[in-house]
Amino acid sequence: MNMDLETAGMLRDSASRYAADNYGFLQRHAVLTDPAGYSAKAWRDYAELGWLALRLPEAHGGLDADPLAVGALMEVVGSRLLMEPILASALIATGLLRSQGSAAQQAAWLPQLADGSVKLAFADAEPAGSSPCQVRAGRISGRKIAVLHGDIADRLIVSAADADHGGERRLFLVDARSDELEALRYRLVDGRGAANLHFAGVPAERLDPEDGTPAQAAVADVLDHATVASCAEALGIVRALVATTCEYLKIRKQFGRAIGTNQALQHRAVDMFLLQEEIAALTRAAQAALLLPVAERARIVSGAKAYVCTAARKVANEAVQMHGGLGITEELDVSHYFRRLMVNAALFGSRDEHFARFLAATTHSTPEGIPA
Amino acid sequence: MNMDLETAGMLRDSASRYAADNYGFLQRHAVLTDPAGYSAKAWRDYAELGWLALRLPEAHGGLDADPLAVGALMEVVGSRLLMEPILASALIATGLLRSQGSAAQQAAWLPQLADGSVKLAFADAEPAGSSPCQVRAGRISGRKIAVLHGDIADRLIVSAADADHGGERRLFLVDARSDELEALRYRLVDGRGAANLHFAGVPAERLDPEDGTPAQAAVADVLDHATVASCAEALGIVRALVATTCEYLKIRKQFGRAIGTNQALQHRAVDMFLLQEEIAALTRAAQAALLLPVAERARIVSGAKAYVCTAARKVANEAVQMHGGLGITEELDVSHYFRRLMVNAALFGSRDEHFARFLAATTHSTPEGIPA
Amino acid sequence: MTDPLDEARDKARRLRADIRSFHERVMPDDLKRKSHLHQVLGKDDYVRWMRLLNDQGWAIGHWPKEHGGQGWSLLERFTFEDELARLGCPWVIPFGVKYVGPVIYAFGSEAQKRRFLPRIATTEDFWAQGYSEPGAGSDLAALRTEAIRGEANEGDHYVVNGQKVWTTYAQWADWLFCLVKTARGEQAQKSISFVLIDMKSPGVTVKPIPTMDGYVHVNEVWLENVRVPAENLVGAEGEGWTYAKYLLKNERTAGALLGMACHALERLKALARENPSASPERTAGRIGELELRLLALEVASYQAVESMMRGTDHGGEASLIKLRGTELYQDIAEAAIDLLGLAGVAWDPAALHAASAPPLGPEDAGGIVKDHFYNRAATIFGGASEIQRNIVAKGVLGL
Amino acid sequence: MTDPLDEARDKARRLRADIRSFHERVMPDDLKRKSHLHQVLGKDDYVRWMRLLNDQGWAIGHWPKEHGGQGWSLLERFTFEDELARLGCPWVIPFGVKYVGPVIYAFGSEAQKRRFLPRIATTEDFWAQGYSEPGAGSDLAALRTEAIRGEANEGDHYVVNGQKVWTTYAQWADWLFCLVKTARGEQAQKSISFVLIDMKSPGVTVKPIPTMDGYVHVNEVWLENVRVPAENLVGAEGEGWTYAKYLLKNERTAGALLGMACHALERLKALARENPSASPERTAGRIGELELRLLALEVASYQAVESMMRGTDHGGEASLIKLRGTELYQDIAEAAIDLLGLAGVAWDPAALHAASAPPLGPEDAGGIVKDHFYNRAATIFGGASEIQRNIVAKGVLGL
Repeated sequence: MNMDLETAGMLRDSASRYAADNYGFLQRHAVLTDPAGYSAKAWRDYAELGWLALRLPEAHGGLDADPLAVGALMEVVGSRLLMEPILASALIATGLLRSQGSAAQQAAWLPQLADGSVKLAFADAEPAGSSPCQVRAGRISGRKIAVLHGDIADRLIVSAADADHGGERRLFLVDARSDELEALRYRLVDGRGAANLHFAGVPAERLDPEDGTPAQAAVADVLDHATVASCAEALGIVRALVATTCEYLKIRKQFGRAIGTNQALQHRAVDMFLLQEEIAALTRAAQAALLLPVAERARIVSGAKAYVCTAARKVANEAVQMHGGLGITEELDVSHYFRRLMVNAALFGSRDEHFARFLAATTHSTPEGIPA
Repeated sequence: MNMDLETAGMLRDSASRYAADNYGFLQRHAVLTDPAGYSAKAWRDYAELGWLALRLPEAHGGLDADPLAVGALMEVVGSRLLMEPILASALIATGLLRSQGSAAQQAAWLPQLADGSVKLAFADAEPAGSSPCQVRAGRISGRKIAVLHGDIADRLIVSAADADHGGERRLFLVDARSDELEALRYRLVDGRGAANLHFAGVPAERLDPEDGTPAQAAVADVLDHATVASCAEALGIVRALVATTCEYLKIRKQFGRAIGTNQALQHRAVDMFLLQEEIAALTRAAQAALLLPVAERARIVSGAKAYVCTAARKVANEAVQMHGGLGITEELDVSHYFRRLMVNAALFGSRDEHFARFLAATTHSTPEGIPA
Repeated sequence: MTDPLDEARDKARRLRADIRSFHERVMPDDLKRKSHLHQVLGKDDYVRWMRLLNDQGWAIGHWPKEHGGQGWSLLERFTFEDELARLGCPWVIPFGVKYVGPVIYAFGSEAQKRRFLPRIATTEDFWAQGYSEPGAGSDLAALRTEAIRGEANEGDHYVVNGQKVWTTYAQWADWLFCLVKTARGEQAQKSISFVLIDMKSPGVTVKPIPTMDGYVHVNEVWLENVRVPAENLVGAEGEGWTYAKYLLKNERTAGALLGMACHALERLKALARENPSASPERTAGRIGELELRLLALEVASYQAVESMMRGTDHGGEASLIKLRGTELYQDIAEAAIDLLGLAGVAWDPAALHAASAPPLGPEDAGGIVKDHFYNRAATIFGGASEIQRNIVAKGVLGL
Repeated sequence: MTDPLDEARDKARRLRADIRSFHERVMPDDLKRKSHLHQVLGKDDYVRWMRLLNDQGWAIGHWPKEHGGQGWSLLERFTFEDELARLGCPWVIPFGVKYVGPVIYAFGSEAQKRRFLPRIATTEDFWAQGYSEPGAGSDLAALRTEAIRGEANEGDHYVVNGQKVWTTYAQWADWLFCLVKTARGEQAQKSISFVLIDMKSPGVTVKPIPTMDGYVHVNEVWLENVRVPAENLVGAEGEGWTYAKYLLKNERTAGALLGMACHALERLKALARENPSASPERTAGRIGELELRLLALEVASYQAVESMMRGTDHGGEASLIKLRGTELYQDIAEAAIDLLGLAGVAWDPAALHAASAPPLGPEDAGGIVKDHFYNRAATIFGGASEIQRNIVAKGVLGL
């Protein structure tokens, strides 16, 4: 059950180098202000770097990377705030396709995911009070909201009741450019895109897992992976915030000396650092927990997410505060990290939901912190 | 509805002077180590100073003092940690006697309360699972616990079901030295005494209010007054802790300079001070609220108590911490303040109970902070 | 014994009632709606708002009667802003009526009074404040903007060079009141003067500083060889620090976010009712703690105002009110964001200011998100929390 | 790829199982009961406890095999204390086996090793630590206790004068290991030596410092013209600071209260079940937050240990573990006091150490209260929280 430190380390190094060269603050600014909301060139680069094949089975030419390696990449994604749908397409949708696609479906789609020619998004949440999405006679009807990267996805994986087969909840593959699909596209506060979708009888291809894994179980599993990946992304952000804040404390002068000589600010910087280290430890433990069956991992995965949400917010608030007026401007990366963390916290279940799941799963026996 | 600033100010001044002269740390130490747990001499002094007649009606030679004046005295009680049953006897029991005693009972007992010849305690709480206290044929049976100053009280006011009159809950006056009364006497963590009482058919005199005020209403009213008085006591303690901590920060040297030159400690001292000021403001507002009917005062009285509990604890924790090792020793007043606050927080309803009462009473309309 | 504050309390109570009635009957629906949705107001909106207030005699209610005001007590003044904010009304732009106006009537020349005060009352002139500079935010002694008295042949004027920053709504301003250095090498506080600069003067450049809510509230103001007539010096040269302190003393309660916090908390409670969350007890407990902190802020604020009026204040009250109010307001905003869930992040800052409905959540979701962003500045601007704590540590605790 | 730590993990897992079995089968019931009720243990109890551990080979399990130990890895060492604490076992008194023992086997003479090590392993000698002085708590450079090398005609010895403070269990100690100044005027760190002082020596006086739990854990130790044979100097003169740092490095995880926090939290959860409070949801939420912090502490602690073993530690781990562990442990204790209600205050500290039942509440109420009191010291002793933050600020963040 050991994870592969070496692969993770190599991935972290190469991703950091790429992002440092290609995704600096100003380079990112160009992506942010581009109407597309992402960089098609960067997306091609990711494919070349193998990032989009990270979760693909080795049989399909992928790396079949473990959560540690995925986390290494996601930390870099966080540290430079990459805008492309790595999480939505290369991790979540790819994971669903691996688990729920038939051999033929995998053979058809996985290569296109790996080479970047298809961007997938997962449409799951539905607006309160609307009738649930349903597939009848191979066509899907209903509404989905807040589909991350649903604005630029080529195809969608959509959860819906399969009225053709007794109403069981299943996953379906849908062409995002279908005429019967109406999309309200918008940006999130961190600049990434999303969409609310209205399906009015869109042709839908059902995913048919060879091993009959229920769709609900597959979704739960993939969302746990996504949750932990978002913790790693938060870790990357938090490390960047702690580093930039410490740097600012050394540079910025007030009343004739660096503000970092003030003990009150020093101690608060230390508290930020401690939170960073806890986020790192919990993320690492949650990555290890992903190798366990779903039931046994709930406590650590949800505990990590709940703790990371609160801790990362504290770090972001302090980073803004210690940068003074600069902290709230568009012109400094701090406010961008702040906004990305907001989105992160709202994705894949709220802090309260994960806290409740953590508590429900809590019984104390052996220490769980010992990485397997 | 204005309270009398002048009387309160005079009382505060004279009480402060008395306590400074007669209740210094070493003088108090003698009281603390005395088996009686209180100073009979101080008690006589309080009677002479008029403190024990503070809540007596003017018709009985009392001051009929308003909550502001009571608070002024209680602040001094807190600032010097007086050990005598001012709160239990002169405020709570006296208040109950005023409200529930017949004219004859008031005439019989109030003078003895005022001159200090009788110390009263109020026995209300009962152990979980025991059958409730009951009076039958004029004799009381049952158990009471945690009776504040029940160890030294001459008489007790006891709440019990009046089986002679349909089981209504009423208050009774009982001789604390009765043969049929078994007492387990003990000290609380702050050195004040208390008792668990077992009544085995103790003769009990029923209090018979002229105006028929139900006992429950009278108890609720008096406990509100006691709650606010305990906030004032906490304020006195907190002021002492903030002052002594600031003093220590100026005196204590480490690494060649006063530790108070460290900005981190300065900012924490400021936070202690801010809590002190909030405790003062809430206590003041709660005092004014006591002039309102019970239903209208619940929000502020319980809000104050809930906030004061938490705020005072933070101050005490910080005071201990900033005094370093000295903070946890018997030999410094800080640890004594710490322990008194613990007892205070546990009396008259927990933080959670008051918080719940505050919330239940909360509806926002006009600002309530404007003192009437 | 009659409390000498009783009269002020009565007046404040009446003022509060009048404001409610004004809000119900006089305030135009479109302005109410914009304000209710926390949409960004433009200059036109603000000017209209300030004039509405002035029509009631309130815009300069705190000015002495001799200058056209109502001579409000501090309690009335505090109540005025508190109640407006509780009702969710727009910000009372302070730069003219609250900041520079009183400095002019207290220290200005008769000509300055005649020229500026009437136009301040009616917001015919829109004012901005030129205090902060890069490197001199909380530390005014580090000011570097210089005003050099011109040569005789150039007339009686100053030539001003320097850069101001964080200047709120400078993009709309007609005038800038400005702290400048009029002497070199001297003790910092004796070298600072208070001048009034026409924003149309050649050499004045305003550069917006977009904030993370996607809007421009604050600006850099560059002053390059700006000629300022000597008659625009307020009071005496080298006394600018004194006037700034006077202004600050008038504004001791300016950092209070009591009314705004109260309004935001009411909205939060409504949100909780609208969106029953996965953990209603946790939400109720969290809101309850905010409610309790609001009670503490409320009683502390009003008692602070009364202490100031009695002259029994210890000097730390303004810091207390600002620290607690800003922390509380920010925490209420965070709770609202959490309750909104995805609706709290589904909004491009660049689109936050459009009047269109947000893609998810209630109609005011965008306004709530916007406020959450900009109000991170509440603990930074107007004397950062760190500075407030320094002030109390030194000034009150003697550390 | 095999992880080089796999073997250590396996061993630690086996050790943990052995400890549980020991606790279940070997540990005497009376000691278990005392410990379970958090009663104060006397010297006899502790000596018995340490010998029980030594019988298992555990008291000096962390010593190298050549000195009779088992050569435990850091992970085993950490696991050992963690698991004992989780089971609610008594404190493993560190002064002999953990503090002075390793200094003696690393830097002591052969004679010292022969004389002291066996008696340390069996706790035949009870040791105390003489570091802190009044005015030199966290600041060892301010040490003032002096050791002057005696004249030749008085034999080869030092004369020690000074005062130590906060000396834990000095009232029971046979020996004191002590930092003293052996040179004046030199750079502080070069003037400090490490000496072993027989507590029976004339001139040694122990004065108890009662703490607010009504007990004596700590003492002042006065040293007046105490003759210390030169053979009791460890290593070289002026190298005391080096040895103290070595000791400290060995004890990097000593501040961890993980196991104690875990045990206290289990007790807290039981208390909550026994006394359903007025607000069970609030209590559940509060306990849940503590549980979550415990999880964070747990994973951070074990990962810190592994980083130290891999040599990838940044140096701030010990501070993190101590800060978080002590804060958490104190907060758990506060929650327990709140749950106990009146039972949490109905106990005279002077009576807390009696074996009698408390007047209110569960049988262990007194122990819970006592621990709450004494554990306020957790954030003060052994490097106060403020010092820990200073260390991280300078050492890790470079501020």
